[in-house]
Amino acid sequence: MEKNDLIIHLTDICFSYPGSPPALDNLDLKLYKGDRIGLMGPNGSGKTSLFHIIMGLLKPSAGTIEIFNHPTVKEKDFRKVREKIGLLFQDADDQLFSPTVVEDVAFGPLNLGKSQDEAMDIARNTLNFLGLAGFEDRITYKLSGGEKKLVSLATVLAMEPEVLLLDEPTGGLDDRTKAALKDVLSNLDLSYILISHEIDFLADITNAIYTMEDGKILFDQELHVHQHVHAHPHGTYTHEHK
Amino acid sequence: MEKNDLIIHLTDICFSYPGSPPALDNLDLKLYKGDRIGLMGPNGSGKTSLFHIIMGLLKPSAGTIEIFNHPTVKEKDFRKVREKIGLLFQDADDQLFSPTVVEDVAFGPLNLGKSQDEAMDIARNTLNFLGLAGFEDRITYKLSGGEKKLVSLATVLAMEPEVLLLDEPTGGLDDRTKAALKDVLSNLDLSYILISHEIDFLADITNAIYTMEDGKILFDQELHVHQHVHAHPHGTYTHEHK
Amino acid sequence: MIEELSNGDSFIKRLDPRIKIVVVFLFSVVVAVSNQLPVLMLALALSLLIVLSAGVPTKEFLRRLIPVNMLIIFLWLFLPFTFAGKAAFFIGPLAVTHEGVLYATRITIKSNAMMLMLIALVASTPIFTMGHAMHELGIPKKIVHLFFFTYRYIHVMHREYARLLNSMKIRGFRPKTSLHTYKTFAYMVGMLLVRSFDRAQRVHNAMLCRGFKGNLYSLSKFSIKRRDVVSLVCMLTAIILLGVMEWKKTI
Amino acid sequence: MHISEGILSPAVLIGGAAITAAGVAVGMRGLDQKEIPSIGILSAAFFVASLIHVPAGPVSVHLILNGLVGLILGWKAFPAILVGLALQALLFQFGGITTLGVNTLNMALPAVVCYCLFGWGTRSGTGRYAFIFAAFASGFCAVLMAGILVGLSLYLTGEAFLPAAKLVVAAHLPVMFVEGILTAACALFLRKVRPEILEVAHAPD
Ligand SMILES: Nc1ncnc2c1ncn2[C@@H]1O[C@H](COP(=O)(O)OP(=O)(O)OP(=O)(O)O)[C@@H](O)[C@H]1O
Ligand SMILES: Nc1ncnc2c1ncn2[C@@H]1O[C@H](COP(=O)(O)OP(=O)(O)OP(=O)(O)O)[C@@H](O)[C@H]1O
Ligand SMILES: [Mg+2]
Ligand SMILES: [Mg+2]
Repeated sequence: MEKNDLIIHLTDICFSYPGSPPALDNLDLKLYKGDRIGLMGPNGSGKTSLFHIIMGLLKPSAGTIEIFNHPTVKEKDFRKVREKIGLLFQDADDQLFSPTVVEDVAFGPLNLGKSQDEAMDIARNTLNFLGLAGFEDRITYKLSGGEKKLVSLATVLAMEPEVLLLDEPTGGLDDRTKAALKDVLSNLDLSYILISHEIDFLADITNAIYTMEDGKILFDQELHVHQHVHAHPHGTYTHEHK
Repeated sequence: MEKNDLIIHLTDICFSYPGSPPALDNLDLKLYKGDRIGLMGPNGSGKTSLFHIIMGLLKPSAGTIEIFNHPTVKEKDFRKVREKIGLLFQDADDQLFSPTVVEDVAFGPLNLGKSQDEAMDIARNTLNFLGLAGFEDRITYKLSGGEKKLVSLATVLAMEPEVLLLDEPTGGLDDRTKAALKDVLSNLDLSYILISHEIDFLADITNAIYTMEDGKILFDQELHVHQHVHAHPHGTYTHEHK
Repeated sequence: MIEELSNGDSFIKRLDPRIKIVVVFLFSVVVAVSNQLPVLMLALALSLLIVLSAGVPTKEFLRRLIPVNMLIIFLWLFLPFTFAGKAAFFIGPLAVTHEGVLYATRITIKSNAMMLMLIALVASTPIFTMGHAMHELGIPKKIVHLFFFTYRYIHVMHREYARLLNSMKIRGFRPKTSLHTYKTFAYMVGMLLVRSFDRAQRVHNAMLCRGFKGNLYSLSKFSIKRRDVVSLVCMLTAIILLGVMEWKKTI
Repeated sequence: MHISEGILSPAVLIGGAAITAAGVAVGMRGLDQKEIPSIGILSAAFFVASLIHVPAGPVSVHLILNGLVGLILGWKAFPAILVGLALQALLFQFGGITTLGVNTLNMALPAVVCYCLFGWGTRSGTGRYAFIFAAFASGFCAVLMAGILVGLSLYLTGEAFLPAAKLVVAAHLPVMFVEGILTAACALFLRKVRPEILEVAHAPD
């Protein structure tokens, strides 16, 4: 691949929370333009911490971060990064804090210096794109779990990022909402890294799956496809089969 | 089945949150001794509300609740119910409020009138049973997601209930912890109702799966078993196949 | 993160928390009403001795003395000039009075002595144990209860605050003196409150499910041992001695 | 603003502790076990607010939020603020044991006064402008009064504190505006999202 297709380049990243064993331990990661990477790993293996390191919400104790071929060290560098990389938090409740949906979606564009009207336009368009037209004045706090995830995604997409970091976007979602989310993601023309415990979901919408264990990414994996016996009730409750 | 094997009997339960459409709508449910019921349904279909109605945390606007063949209406009736039915909350953070693990697990037995020493013994034994020996003095809010779920389960089991209501016990758990949880549940000699969005998990450890939709339980379902193509990376990250 | 100050094992750590609370309270009261410089110096020496024997690292307790001394430094900017008395010397046109300097010195010693004692208490007693001990000492159950709940929610809220702050950051928010900033912070506080209110309800429900009837139980049993009695007698003697010295000289 | 240990005179300390004890007693009267979690939330919010810094011109100030606590809790602000301050003393050594009474009084009395003066405005059925006015006034006045009470505590300890006391009051002036705007916006948020929080009559009847 071309050098200027390298978007995220982490080398030897170490990080630990105060008073805890290392959460990330000499971790390396490369994300090229067009990559769609799935990331799995046991609870506590450091997946969320990795995303927060990339966004500059946590500071590594060692290692280098290069994003769009620029070394990224200071808070000022990360401010630029955050305009180009969008993060969907593991818990949608962490992402939404405005009273109404449209205010929350317009918040990012406003911070990027857009005028009130432009920001509102962007917010409306993003909501339409995600099939959330009519949600503008809904109270974010009262949305259902699935709706919260989609609105959170809208707040991120409204900033028109080039890369998405998605932290367990399917957590707690029913199969219908999961299918809707899958549709949206496969129609986006973006690079992304997606954390999930659901291998089926990852296999469908990523082109590489890495696993994390004890603060490291393991690359020596191959993707196997094999038969699996699976039971479920038929009826009104739809379930997807490929 | 014998009449005195009927543990939970709900008839025509209606419930709505103030200012919202009905969350439960003429719902019927019977749980017999030995039953292991799985419950699925879209987000917002009223699964959690149903559990809270059974525990007396929400009061139905219509319908009758009979538990162990006694009509259960007042707060006083529900106090007895809560000694025999244990509820695992959807969010483990709601369940754990004591500073250390052992204090949290001993909280229930103490409320049941056990002495301090007895309560400590029960707490230790329950933790051992769940493979959590050595966790006694860990700070609850510093546990990882998976550990929190297991400790929450310990707090419920320490009350020695006859029935368990488990609200998405696998939410956000990795496959290993899920397998551990599956083991624990299949070794318990209890009746339970288990909410989950994961049909594979339900199929393995329940003997009936009901679906909920719009505040009603649908019983006209059959369990089908069929082939399913499934991909995942092989390597250090273990994944169970039956 | 809000962390409790806690230290390794020490003699003081093993004392009955009720004894510690009573001693620190009486000490603080006596020092608060004292005015004799020698008495205050003795009190400071005593508190320093205790904080060191509680095993608090010097760097740690010095760091914790900073907030107290900020206000003290602020007062030093005024008191030497404004306190009526004989002028000791002049800084420009301003007279520094002898009494003013003395007064500010007394306040400084008092503050630090009382704080050191409080730090020794906090470092040797977990907050929850302190709550149970206060209950045993006659603080009403409901207040102690409120104390427990608040302590638990501080952590939950502070964590949720940190997360919402991250959410604001990743969307390019930078605090400035502007209406947008204030509105954003107000929304964040509102969201914190709303979410916490619901969580409070759910936690209360979880407690009800486990048979909670409004009673508090503690797993840590308090029992007065010989070392507690000895320490209590020693400390009471020291405090009474301080009191007597103060009283003798002022009469 | 917390007054540290060792500064105030015994008379001020005792007076403060006595009035606070009375206020807490009123606040605890008829308080139901069920309400303790929600009051604990407000205590925790009061505690955490002191860790939130917002810019005000060239400096940054931390939030106080005693006006908001007052609007929501009424007289129950006394026990709530007492516990919040006790925990600040224990965890950060802000304030202290003997000053707990005075410090609580300085924060909680303004909260209750604002509740009595402006509480009507944030109940249901108030027009939008009256609502905003009442919430703003509550945040503004609660800080103003707290500043005055802190100054007064110092002044009553000795005449020599007068200039310092004046400066303390002056330092509260920019904070007043920030708190007023924040309280108004926050109350609007609550009214839109969860009006019950403002409605719950936490005040004793
Ligand atoms: N705020 C925190 N303070 C201290 N330790 C933390 C904190 N957040 C996470 N940890 C610890 O750091 C390690 C990595 O956590 P992280 O959240 O990155 O894991 P994860 O892979 O995202 O897990 P999960 O699948 O449960 O989301 C864990 O051991 C966790 O307990
Ligand atoms: N505290 C509440 N106040 C108002 N409405 C609520 C509250 N809790 C739930 N609801 C609403 O009641 C309905 C049923 O909610 P419930 O939590 O029982 O659904 P659920 O089936 O458990 O969903 P999930 O799979 O997301 O957990 C939903 O429409 C939800 O928005
Ligand atoms: Mg994670
Ligand atoms: Mg639910």
